Amino acid sequence: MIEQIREKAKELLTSGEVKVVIGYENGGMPETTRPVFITSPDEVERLIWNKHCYANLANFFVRKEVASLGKPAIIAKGCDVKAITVLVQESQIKREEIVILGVTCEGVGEPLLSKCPICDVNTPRDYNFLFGKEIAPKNGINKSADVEEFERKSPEERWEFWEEQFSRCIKCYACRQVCPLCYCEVCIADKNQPQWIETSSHTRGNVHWNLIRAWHLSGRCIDCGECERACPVGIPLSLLNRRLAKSVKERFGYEPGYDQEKAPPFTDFKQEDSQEFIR
Amino acid sequence: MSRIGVFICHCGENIARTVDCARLAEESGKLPGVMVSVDYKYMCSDPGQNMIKRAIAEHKLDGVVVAACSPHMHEPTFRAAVVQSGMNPYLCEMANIREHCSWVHTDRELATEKAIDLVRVMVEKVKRNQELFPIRVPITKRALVIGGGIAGIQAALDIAAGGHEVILVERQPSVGGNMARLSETFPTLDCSQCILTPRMVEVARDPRITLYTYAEVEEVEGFVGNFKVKIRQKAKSVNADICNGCGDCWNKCPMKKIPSEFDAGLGYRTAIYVPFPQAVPNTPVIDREHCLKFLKDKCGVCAKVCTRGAIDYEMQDEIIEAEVGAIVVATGYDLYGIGKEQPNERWKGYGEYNYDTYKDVINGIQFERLLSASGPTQGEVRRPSDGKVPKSVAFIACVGSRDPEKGIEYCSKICCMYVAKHAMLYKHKVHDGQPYIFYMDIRAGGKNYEEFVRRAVEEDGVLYIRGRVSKIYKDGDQLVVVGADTLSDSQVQIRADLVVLATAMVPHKNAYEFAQKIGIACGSEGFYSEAHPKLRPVETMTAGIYLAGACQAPKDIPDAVAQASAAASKVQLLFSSDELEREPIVAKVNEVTCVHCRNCIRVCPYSAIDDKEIRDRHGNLIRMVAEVNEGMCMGCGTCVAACPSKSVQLAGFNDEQVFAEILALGHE
Amino acid sequence: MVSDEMETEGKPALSEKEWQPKIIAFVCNWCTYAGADLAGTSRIVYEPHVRVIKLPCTGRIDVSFIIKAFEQGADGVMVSGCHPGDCHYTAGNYHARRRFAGFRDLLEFCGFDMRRVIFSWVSAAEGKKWADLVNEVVGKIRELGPFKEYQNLLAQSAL
Amino acid sequence: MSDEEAKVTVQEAEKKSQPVLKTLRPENLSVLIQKGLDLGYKVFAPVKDGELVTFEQISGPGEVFLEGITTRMSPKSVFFPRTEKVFSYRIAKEDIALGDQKDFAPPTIILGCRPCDAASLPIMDRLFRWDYQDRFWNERREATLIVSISCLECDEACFCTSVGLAPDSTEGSDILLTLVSRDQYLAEIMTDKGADFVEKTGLFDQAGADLDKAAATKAVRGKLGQRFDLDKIKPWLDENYEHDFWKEVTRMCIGCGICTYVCPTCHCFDLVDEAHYDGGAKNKNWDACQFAQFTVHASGHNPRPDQVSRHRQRIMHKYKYYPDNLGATLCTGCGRCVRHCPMEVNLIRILNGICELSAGELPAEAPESK
Repeated sequence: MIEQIREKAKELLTSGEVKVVIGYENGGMPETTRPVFITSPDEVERLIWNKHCYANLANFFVRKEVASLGKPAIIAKGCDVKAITVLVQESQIKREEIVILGVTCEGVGEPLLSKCPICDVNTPRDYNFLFGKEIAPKNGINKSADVEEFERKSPEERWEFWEEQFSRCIKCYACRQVCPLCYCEVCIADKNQPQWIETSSHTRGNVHWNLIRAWHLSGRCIDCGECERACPVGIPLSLLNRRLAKSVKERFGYEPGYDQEKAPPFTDFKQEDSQEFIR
Repeated sequence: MSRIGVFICHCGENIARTVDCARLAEESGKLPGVMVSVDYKYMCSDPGQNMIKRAIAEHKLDGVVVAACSPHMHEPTFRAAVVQSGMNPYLCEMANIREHCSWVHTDRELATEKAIDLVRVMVEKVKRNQELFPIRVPITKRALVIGGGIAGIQAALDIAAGGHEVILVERQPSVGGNMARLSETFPTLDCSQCILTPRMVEVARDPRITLYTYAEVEEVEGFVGNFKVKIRQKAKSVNADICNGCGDCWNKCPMKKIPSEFDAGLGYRTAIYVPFPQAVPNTPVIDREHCLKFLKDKCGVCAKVCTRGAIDYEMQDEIIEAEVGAIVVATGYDLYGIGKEQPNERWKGYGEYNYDTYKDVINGIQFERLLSASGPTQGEVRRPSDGKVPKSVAFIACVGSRDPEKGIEYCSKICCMYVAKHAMLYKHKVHDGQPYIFYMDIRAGGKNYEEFVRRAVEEDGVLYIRGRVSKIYKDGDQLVVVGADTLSDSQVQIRADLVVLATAMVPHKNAYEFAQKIGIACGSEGFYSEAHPKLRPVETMTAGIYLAGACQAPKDIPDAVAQASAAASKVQLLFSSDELEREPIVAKVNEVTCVHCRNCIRVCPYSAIDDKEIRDRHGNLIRMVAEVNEGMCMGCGTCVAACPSKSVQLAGFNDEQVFAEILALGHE
Repeated sequence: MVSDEMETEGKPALSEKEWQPKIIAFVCNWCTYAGADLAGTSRIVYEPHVRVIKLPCTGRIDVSFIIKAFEQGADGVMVSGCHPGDCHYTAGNYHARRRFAGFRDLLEFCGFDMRRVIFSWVSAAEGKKWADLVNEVVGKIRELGPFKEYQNLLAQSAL
Repeated sequence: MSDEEAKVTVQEAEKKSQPVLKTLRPENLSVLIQKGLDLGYKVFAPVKDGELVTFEQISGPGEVFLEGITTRMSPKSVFFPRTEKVFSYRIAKEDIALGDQKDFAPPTIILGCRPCDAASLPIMDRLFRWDYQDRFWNERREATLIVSISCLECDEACFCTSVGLAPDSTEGSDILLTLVSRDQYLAEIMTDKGADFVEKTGLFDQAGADLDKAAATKAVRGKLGQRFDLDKIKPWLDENYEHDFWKEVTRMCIGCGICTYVCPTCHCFDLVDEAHYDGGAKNKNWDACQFAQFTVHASGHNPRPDQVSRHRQRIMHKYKYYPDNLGATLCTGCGRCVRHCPMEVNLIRILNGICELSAGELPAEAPESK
């Protein structure tokens, strides 16, 4: 499969159709890969594809260091493609201005990352070229099993759990930086007139940040799990993301990353939207 | 450092009774940034206002907080007062210590504590207020009138008479509305069509009025003075410019058994038709749902017989775009359906009256058609089932109206009068007939109305029975009406040849959807809401949109006409200036931090936000951002909350102000 | 690890006075604010613990306002606006409703005491509803007591 | 004596001229911890929570977890918390009252520190005791005893040996323990503070002359080798502020700043006002050169407008500016930045790249920098 990808990358670079191929190369540490930006057809041999291609490379579209290279082709797993779909939907990129080299994926990580068993986009839903054998989407997967299990805890237990988790947050904002959908140039966390989120990393400020981070991704998060992978203090951020995904799906019948034509749920409404919580 | 003045009103005893105003003034004086804090018996009085004006000059104030009644009452007063001292009006805020405090609390200490908090909140807000200046927008001096019934016609004629262009849109092939279907009108018994048709003709003739019949308003965007509307002109399949209304086509049309909407199902029309002989315009339309040409691609007779070649089967719906400065909504009413089929869950219908089953149970508008010379019986009262002249007719008032169990609480207002009229007209046509009227109360408030009802009873022998009808059943070829006579406290049974139900007036069946479409509010019943029930009865809460006729509430003809004229005069008032001053409470985008996610553009209820290209001086596109059209922004702030990077701010309610208010409550 | 000096010191003890619930209400100008005005003109007496912050529309309310209010020591937060279909701006409350629904789910998931966040529709005609609601909310918050879990977050950061 | 040497001497004034050698039985380590607690010290040690090993204040020896290479976060936060109140203030009308911080430096022990982490402390002393005396750092440093344990293992990210340190370096430790045999730690008591504590506990034995620390750490030293040649780095950096190399090696950096937050020697902070209505606090919070907002001027201008310049800054600061200004490399080779980077930017790779460039670019006849 990697041979075909390299061949296609070479072809695209040689013809000048794209100026850069965003992919993965071997990392210096065991079981790691590193994002790589191939600009010359001679370098395509650096491209690899394996179980450790974790990074969601869609992150790089909006970065000027990469954007300045010219039209990109990107190697993307199904989940990464969902991020691209949201970026298109939110007018951050134009679909016709990128080339997606979709790869079918049986999951990354050993053991698999938590997003992989509940993935229904093993074959990307959008691509210009597909590599690897198509994998039929799994049916009847419960994407929020972990959420439901957590919800069985009492409110007090839940509060205690998250308070402890958030107390560890060091406000490094890696969760934000690594997120392909956190593309604001000035994040709400950086706004200090007024001070939206207390920058101090005491638990109160941490709670606010973590709630708002999750909230700003509600209806947008495509569960690539990069935030959780990056978090240096191990906060289970995907659990929060999945709770909001469940909420959006149940309340508004919406799943992000599947249809770039649909209006994002928090910019849309229906008169009959649920309001059981309103007096 | 801010220099704020706090002015505390006793409102006579209204505030001072519960709030310790002296203490409030003392505590307010201790707040950082407050230069002066005083209390006074009536701050809104001239001496009170003068006190504020003097203090502004004396203490060089840059902000004023008046702690008094609701800003909905006196904000304009105090803002005007500070302007006289050279202060921008938006640097004056009110703390509501009357409606929200003194009038609703009894514990003096806690109420005073609350008042101190409310003042502190407003002091913190006003410190962050900025000078704002009214936004001026031009006014398009052209009006749109929606609905071509008597209200719409009247409004259109009045506005046109004032010298302004009017676009009149009517859904049906002809203007005239429900009034055109009536036989005679109460309390004068003059012929409805005779008084209406001259106005219909005038509407068509007036060069300032552009009439679109068989058309619907599809979309309304924009704001007062600057609406953009889209009108769907449904395909008439007849070229109105060529057609001379000779009638050959409808006379030759083979589809002759289509129930006529105009005759409320009692008569028939053809597939190519004008709804009634005096229709304006007198151009027929083809009802494509019933036309053989469209159903089976057969026939084509009308095209063959039309000597002028006016028939155009290829005609398509057309979208007409227009810019208007004001809109009069005159979409009229429907009648409560009394059968089993109901448009909503609340309305239960009157299965017990067998309207669906018995042909001789009809509603008021059907009876109007039976009385009308242009109706299916040429004005002879003949019952639908067998064409016999009914010798006894039972009229039942309040069918639907004033009956919460059937889903409607309100009184339809006109029924008392028209059942009296019906009974009277019946008696005039069938001299040996006996009219009965079942009623709850007789509401005949109106000029010459009571006299009219009295005439029905005294001169025309109409028998009034006070009570409700519980059921109607068939016995032979007669109908037995079973009801209570609450005056004699007995059960009554009337044998009638015909039963006429005075059904409730209800909002037009798509009233709610239409209100949403054009951006006005509906009450719970679906009638359109006026801005104030007493003081602003013809305006809606949406500036530039006015109401006329029964779309607002049940009305008779004179009321509808009066409201239409009132709406027209409001439109002319608006059109009397070239520019409109709008409140500067509008949103603004920070183009430096905007990342063009388009959330604001998507959520804006007024489509007031648009994409903007930022280009370098060579014309190369650098980036895209959002931009607010401040002429269209109404200041709701939905975009502000939707912006993830907080790059949209609403003047007067920006995040810094709101946060300062919250923080002001964080003190202990 | 954070500094061990984060405890909130130096504030005057509230304990001398009896604890009173602190409730912050974010309301829209056209419906609930006017509804509260109507409660006033109708002289319907209710509990004095709610502090209203007026905004043009519920659509203007950012979920962070709710968090800020709790950070500032609120024991309860009310959010109230126009009934669906009644929005002065036609759709602000529909957008607000979606946001509140989603954010509420998030708070609930985090074990937040949801009895302390009250969403309502109160129209300009529902002065009585406003008064009743305030009484009910104040009663509930009195029962629950101060929102210690949240107010202690800062102090708990001490090592 | 040059200024630089003078600074170093100040830092190391309390250091013993010759370490005192003693031994500690491994099973007595727990007793030692308990003694520390009993003596009223706050004790910080590695604690395992799920996958995560971090320094936490402990209340008993049972909580301590001494396996693994390094903790996720370094112990720098004991001296330099991620958030610290510098002072509080209260506002009344036309009056502001300041509240000073007190009792922020209680007697403390950091136990189970790795030599790379211990070595970071004297390096940072140079900064916090430079022109401005940071009392929070300095007083805590004085009140804190560092008990480190030599590494017998390493991973691919470790590179202490490449920055002049070793798995058994004593820099920064008051006491360094090296497991020289199954039942014996060699304790090198480096300072009077360390000696006092050793005496108070009474758990240490006299060391025999046969104890060979070098033998114990030989294997791991071998494994570590030399990952790059430190001597080549600074000369290249001196000359190559502008170089395409920077773009090539940092393009995958997303500016998350994890490298700085896990780093034992990164010490940038931001002073913020955390205000409420009638008062607030001035807080000192960790900040990072990798953040886009870090260098934004009030005007909106950002002198480090892209991630390339930010990443270059990090390397320049550690391997050029800090050595220029304070006479030490601001890196101890702990490898955390390499280990935890979500994009595998890999500092070792970059430094290796510099060495390669340096070999290729320097004229052959250039004098050796040594």
